[in-house]
Amino acid sequence: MNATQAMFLSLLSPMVLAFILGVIATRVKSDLKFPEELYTALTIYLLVAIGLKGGYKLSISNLSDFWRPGLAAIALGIVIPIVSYYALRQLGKFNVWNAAAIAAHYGSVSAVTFGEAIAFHDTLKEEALRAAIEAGKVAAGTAADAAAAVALYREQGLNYEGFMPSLLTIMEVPAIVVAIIIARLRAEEASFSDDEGSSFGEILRELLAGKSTLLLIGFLLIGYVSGKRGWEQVSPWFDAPFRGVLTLFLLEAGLVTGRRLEDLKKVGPFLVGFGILMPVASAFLGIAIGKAAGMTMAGATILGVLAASASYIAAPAACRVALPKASPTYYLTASLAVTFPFNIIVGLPLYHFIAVKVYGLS
Amino acid sequence: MNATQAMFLSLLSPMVLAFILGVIATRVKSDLKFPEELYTALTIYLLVAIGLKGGYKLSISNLSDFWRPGLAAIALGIVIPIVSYYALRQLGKFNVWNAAAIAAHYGSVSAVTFGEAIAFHDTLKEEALRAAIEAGKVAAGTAADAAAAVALYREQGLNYEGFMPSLLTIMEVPAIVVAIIIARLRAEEASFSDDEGSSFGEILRELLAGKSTLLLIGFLLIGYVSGKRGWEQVSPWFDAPFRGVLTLFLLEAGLVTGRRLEDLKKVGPFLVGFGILMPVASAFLGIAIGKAAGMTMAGATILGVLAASASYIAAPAACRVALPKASPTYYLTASLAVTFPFNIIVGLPLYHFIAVKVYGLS
Amino acid sequence: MNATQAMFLSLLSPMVLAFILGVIATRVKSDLKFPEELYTALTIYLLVAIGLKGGYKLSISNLSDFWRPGLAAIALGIVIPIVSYYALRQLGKFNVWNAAAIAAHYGSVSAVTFGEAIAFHDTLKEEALRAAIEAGKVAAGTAADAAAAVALYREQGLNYEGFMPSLLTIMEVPAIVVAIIIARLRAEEASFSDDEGSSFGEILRELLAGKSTLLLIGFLLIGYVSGKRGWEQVSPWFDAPFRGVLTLFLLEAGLVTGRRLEDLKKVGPFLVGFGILMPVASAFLGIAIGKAAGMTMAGATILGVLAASASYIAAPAACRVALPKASPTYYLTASLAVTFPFNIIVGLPLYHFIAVKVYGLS
Amino acid sequence: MQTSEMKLVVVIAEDDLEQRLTKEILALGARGYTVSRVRGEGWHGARKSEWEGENVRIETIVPESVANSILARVAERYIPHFAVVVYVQNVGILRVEKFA
Amino acid sequence: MQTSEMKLVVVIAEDDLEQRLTKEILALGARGYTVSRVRGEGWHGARKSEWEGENVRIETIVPESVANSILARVAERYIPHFAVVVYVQNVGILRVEKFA
Amino acid sequence: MQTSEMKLVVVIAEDDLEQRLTKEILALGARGYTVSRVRGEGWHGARKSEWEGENVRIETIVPESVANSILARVAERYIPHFAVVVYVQNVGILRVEKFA
Ligand SMILES: Nc1ncnc2c1ncn2[C@@H]1O[C@H](COP(=O)(O)O)[C@@H](O)[C@H]1O
Ligand SMILES: Nc1ncnc2c1ncn2[C@@H]1O[C@H](COP(=O)(O)O)[C@@H](O)[C@H]1O
Ligand SMILES: Nc1ncnc2c1ncn2[C@@H]1O[C@H](COP(=O)(O)O)[C@@H](O)[C@H]1O
Ligand code: NA
Ligand code: NA
Ligand code: NA
Repeated sequence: MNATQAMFLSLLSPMVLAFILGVIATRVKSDLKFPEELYTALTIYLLVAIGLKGGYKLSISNLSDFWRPGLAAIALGIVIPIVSYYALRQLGKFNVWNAAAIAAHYGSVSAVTFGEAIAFHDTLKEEALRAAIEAGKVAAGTAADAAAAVALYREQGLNYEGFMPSLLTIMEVPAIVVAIIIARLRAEEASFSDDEGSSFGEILRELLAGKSTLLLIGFLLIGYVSGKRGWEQVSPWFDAPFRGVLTLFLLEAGLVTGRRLEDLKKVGPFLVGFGILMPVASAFLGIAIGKAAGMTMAGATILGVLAASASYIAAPAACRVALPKASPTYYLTASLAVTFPFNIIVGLPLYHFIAVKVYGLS
Repeated sequence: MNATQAMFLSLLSPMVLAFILGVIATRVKSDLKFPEELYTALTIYLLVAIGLKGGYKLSISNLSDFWRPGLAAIALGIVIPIVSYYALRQLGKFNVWNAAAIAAHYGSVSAVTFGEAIAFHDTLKEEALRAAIEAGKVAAGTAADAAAAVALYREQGLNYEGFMPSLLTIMEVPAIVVAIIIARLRAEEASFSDDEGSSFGEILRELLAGKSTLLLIGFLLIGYVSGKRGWEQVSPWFDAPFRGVLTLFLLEAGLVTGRRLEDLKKVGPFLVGFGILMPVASAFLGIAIGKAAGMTMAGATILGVLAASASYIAAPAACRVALPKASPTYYLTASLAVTFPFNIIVGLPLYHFIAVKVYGLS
Repeated sequence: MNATQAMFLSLLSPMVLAFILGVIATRVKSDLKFPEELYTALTIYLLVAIGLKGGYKLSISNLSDFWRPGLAAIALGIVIPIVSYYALRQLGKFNVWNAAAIAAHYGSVSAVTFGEAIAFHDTLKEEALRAAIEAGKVAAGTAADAAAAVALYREQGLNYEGFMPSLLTIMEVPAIVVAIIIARLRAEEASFSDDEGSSFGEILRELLAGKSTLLLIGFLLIGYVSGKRGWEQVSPWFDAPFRGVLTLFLLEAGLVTGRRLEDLKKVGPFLVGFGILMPVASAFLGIAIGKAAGMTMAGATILGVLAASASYIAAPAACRVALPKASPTYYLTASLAVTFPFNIIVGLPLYHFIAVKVYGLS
Repeated sequence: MQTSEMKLVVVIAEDDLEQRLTKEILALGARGYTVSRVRGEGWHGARKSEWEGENVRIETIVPESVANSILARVAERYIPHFAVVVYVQNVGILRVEKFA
Repeated sequence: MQTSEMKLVVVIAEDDLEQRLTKEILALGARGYTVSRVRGEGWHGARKSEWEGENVRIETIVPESVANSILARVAERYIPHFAVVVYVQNVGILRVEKFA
Repeated sequence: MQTSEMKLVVVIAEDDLEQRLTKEILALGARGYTVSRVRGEGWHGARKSEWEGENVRIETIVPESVANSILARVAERYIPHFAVVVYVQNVGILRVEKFA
């Protein structure tokens, strides 16, 4: 599959189109809005589903393959916020607080972008299988064919490691901690509302107990210990409907993004450029480091997507508490109105394309 | 299948029974209530599901068959509000505002009644197949049998056109526009809060950007362009669970209807009669015009249901803005407490029966 | 399967683990919370799903087997609140109001505990089948094997009666009525806000119209009259996803329980002991009386679970109105922070174990 | 802008009472009311979740005489039995005829 | 604690008007506002569910002059056409400069 | 009906602060409080969706002395670091002993 085809495959998915429809809806001033509670419910569903499936997959994976990609993920979570911080501070002339807060967002990860990357790869697999069936290389429906399909995915580098959601979980927190440390070191006059107990330990606790981290870690463990038997009990609710629910969530994400578009002027061209170039650079770094860590092509691509994605659940919550002097307009607009749509629409097929080149596959 | 059987089939569906339970719950003063947010969430789900499936079906339909039914739908959307307006004004003695607002509701359509009509026809098909299998005419489970089943449906006129949801979408707006134009023409002293920019263009924009229209049109397009591949990704969430979710929605609709029943006295016997006779007349018109446009029997029946159904999402929202002097008590009570239950409980099997007669099928 | 295995099977289910995660989340002061509306939506889903499936199962059951278990259920609903009341009054030194309110809760039943008992038995069946397949006793996939599986379940006592949800429904109200009568008889000075019409008839009406009773009775009937045809229309939404939705609900239940844990000190050691010992005694009674009524082992176990479970939807609502002088801290903490987790985590496998002994099965 | 004086009565009570209270308020002469869903804590403990029940906050703008009737009714029929708080304030409004 | 006097203006209106009203309020000089979702009943009937529409309750703390402009604007543009209630009260606040 | 004067203190703040603020309010002597979920806009920008965070509106009826302590505490610990608005009003209540 070439780059254009992958691009179309991604663009024509109901998820991406729903996102675009959401943006359009705000542009034409539609009265469509999602109640907050629905947004929260969808978020909980997606995090639980990603965690549970990841845990189950982990329980049937070979863990000895895990430590190198795990280290790679942590390295990305340290390098990206540092690079981001200096880029924003030196080139973008942001103050310490805003630079650190934006860096925290770009170092951390977005579970929904991850979910979309998984959906994208599942669609790639389905396409490859369809093409092979049409070409008469694989027949459909028997056990032997299932094995042939797996071989096919492997050959085309479309099988990703079962522990990918664990990497998502690993990458959520470190970058935020790094960014807060940078801000503390850089600002003598820092007043981290210290009289109120927002000490460093306190912030770390809040991060680990933050809802996205807690749900991801918690359900990874639950999926892991309850294994195949547990997964079969809940998969009709958490597996098959996943892409459908994601479609609704992306519709809502589009509505929020659309409302944010007006803030693009406020944040200025530098941040818009940053919100596009930084993810591409991070994705490239992620794919390269993933290959070095011996990952499959699909695994490295998804690691690249994680690197490229910007947090919008864990990081904003942490920054509100730990960096209250940073302005939400900057970090939310950049992460939500620039990087999120870029990754979803252009990024996924682009990173897939980069990975194909890096792995020299076609 | 004769009329009594169809009647029972409809009455004994969980959807209709859930609606009746909802009405009973308010009569016995139950503390059961649905949170607003759940209602909104269910509405969004149903509109997206109807739109997506319709778009997918459209993508595999023969579009050259579409223009005549499309024109038929528009004609209904123009004729019904005009007839309704004069009936309400001359016979019912309603003032200009109320007559126009009620006419807008009866000319426009109800997506949930449409959904229930689809569910009803799917059940009819299942019944026909069951009967054929029991009679030994069709065997179950092989590919040849699937073809036999399709032939069976066709023979009994139970297959409807894939573009039916497009007709739903087409019929949502025109009647509302027609009714507003009538009100403007009829009332010199009309003060459409014109100082506030509720100009005609503005109202049209609000109608097209209204949430039900936007979701239906948007997801029709999304379903169309993402095609079979897209539909397979999301159908486990939007297709199989549809009738179950509809059951919950109709429970809530029953609760709202039950609360409205007390207003029946306020609106008077004329409007109650109108709310029953007008739909029957419209359904007959819809079926006849559908037949003239060359539609299948099931398609014409569903067109009749659309004609008979009264809007309760798009029209109330539009009337609040464009006809603020009309009283919601009239239009909501008629559409929700009279026509909606009548269509769901008595109308569906009745219109099916009318269609069978019109098509001279059994 | 021995007791330890059953214990593990229960403990390692995603449902129970989600509950534990919820408790932990409050302990680490996570910001995870469920919107009220989501809680209400999940409750409605579970009640409707239990009712519908129960009604369908009833429609294919042999009703002549029903009257003895039905009487057994009513007997339990009368005996348990009386015993509880005297235990709380004499041994626990609670005042009339609190003793009666707590007794009402323990005599009535918890639909979620019931749902978890059903899920537990479904898992037991799956395990038994898996073991038999591995042992080569049953092959997988053909119709003959399906019959073999049913025989296997019957042999191991894992098949429960189709009318179990009817017993759940039957047991919801009587105990609450009994407890209120006791309180009225015991307290001359009772002032049941009688000037406000909370007369006995009024309270009974409110109980029967209470949302959990209304949904359970209503959808039992709906499931019954719409039968197999109706069930097939809605089961993709109400059957397959049940355990997944239950997982989310138990996560929320864990959050609420966790917040209640602090109240354990307030209610004192007696009530904590009562909240553990009373359920075990009730379960034993339920299993014994179920056996006497000729039920299957699985059926008697679930009747025991019903006896052991404490209400937290119907009873609190009724007590707020009928026994306003009772303190919610006592009845909610006991039922939610003690008995609910005990039943879910330890109780289910324990009662299964008791039943195996009582039925002398292994 | 010229405003007239009226009373604003606010009743905070368990949500089960919403219908009864709003009916009484209208029956006692109020021309309208506004309700919001709230949580709270007080003498009767916390009412912060569906399990414990939640509260509603009913506000109504009324002439002083109606305000007095509402206060008296709440004091007599509700306060002894239920978790209820009531308070009254002065407000300036436009169009007296809408409220009296 | 030393507080300064300001005006609290509360507007209750159909939820469709939320955006228009909050824009106007800011344009007339308010530095902020707070919105809650409410239900209600009044001259225009019940507004208690999604089917009928619901209301919003917008409160804003402003200097007296701004309060007057808001009242005047609501009286002129909204009251004739829509279901709207508006009232004004005195409040004591900290930090005058935040609101003026 | 005879009412007594008390103070009504209203605090509008980001929802993350709900637990901290309600604990403080009770610790400073209030006998209860009522919380509603609100959205808003102010100096710190819009807080109108889950993405940006939302606000809570906490109201508590207290004697004047407690009102002063609450104002002082909010001024000292919250206003410098967080998006918070606080105001105080007079209210007439029944049963002084419930609030003091
Ligand atoms: N001092 C107070 N200030 C504001 N609201 C209160 C106060 N006391 C009680 N409430 C509210 O009134 C409800 C019932 O109060 P209570 O009867 O004291 O439990 C509580 O759940 C709170 O929502
Ligand atoms: N007297 C009143 N007190 C408090 N709120 C009111 C009053 N009258 C009307 N409202 C609110 O204002 C909305 C519109 O009022 P109306 O225009 O009278 O229908 C109603 O839905 C209520 O929420
Ligand atoms: N003038 C005002 N009137 C009413 N509410 C306000 C006002 N200013 C701010 N708020 C509320 O207080 C929150 C925090 O305000 P701020 O710190 O100014 O951003 C806002 O999100 C609003 O909900
Ligand atoms: Na990243
Ligand atoms: Na129509
Ligand atoms: Na029980």
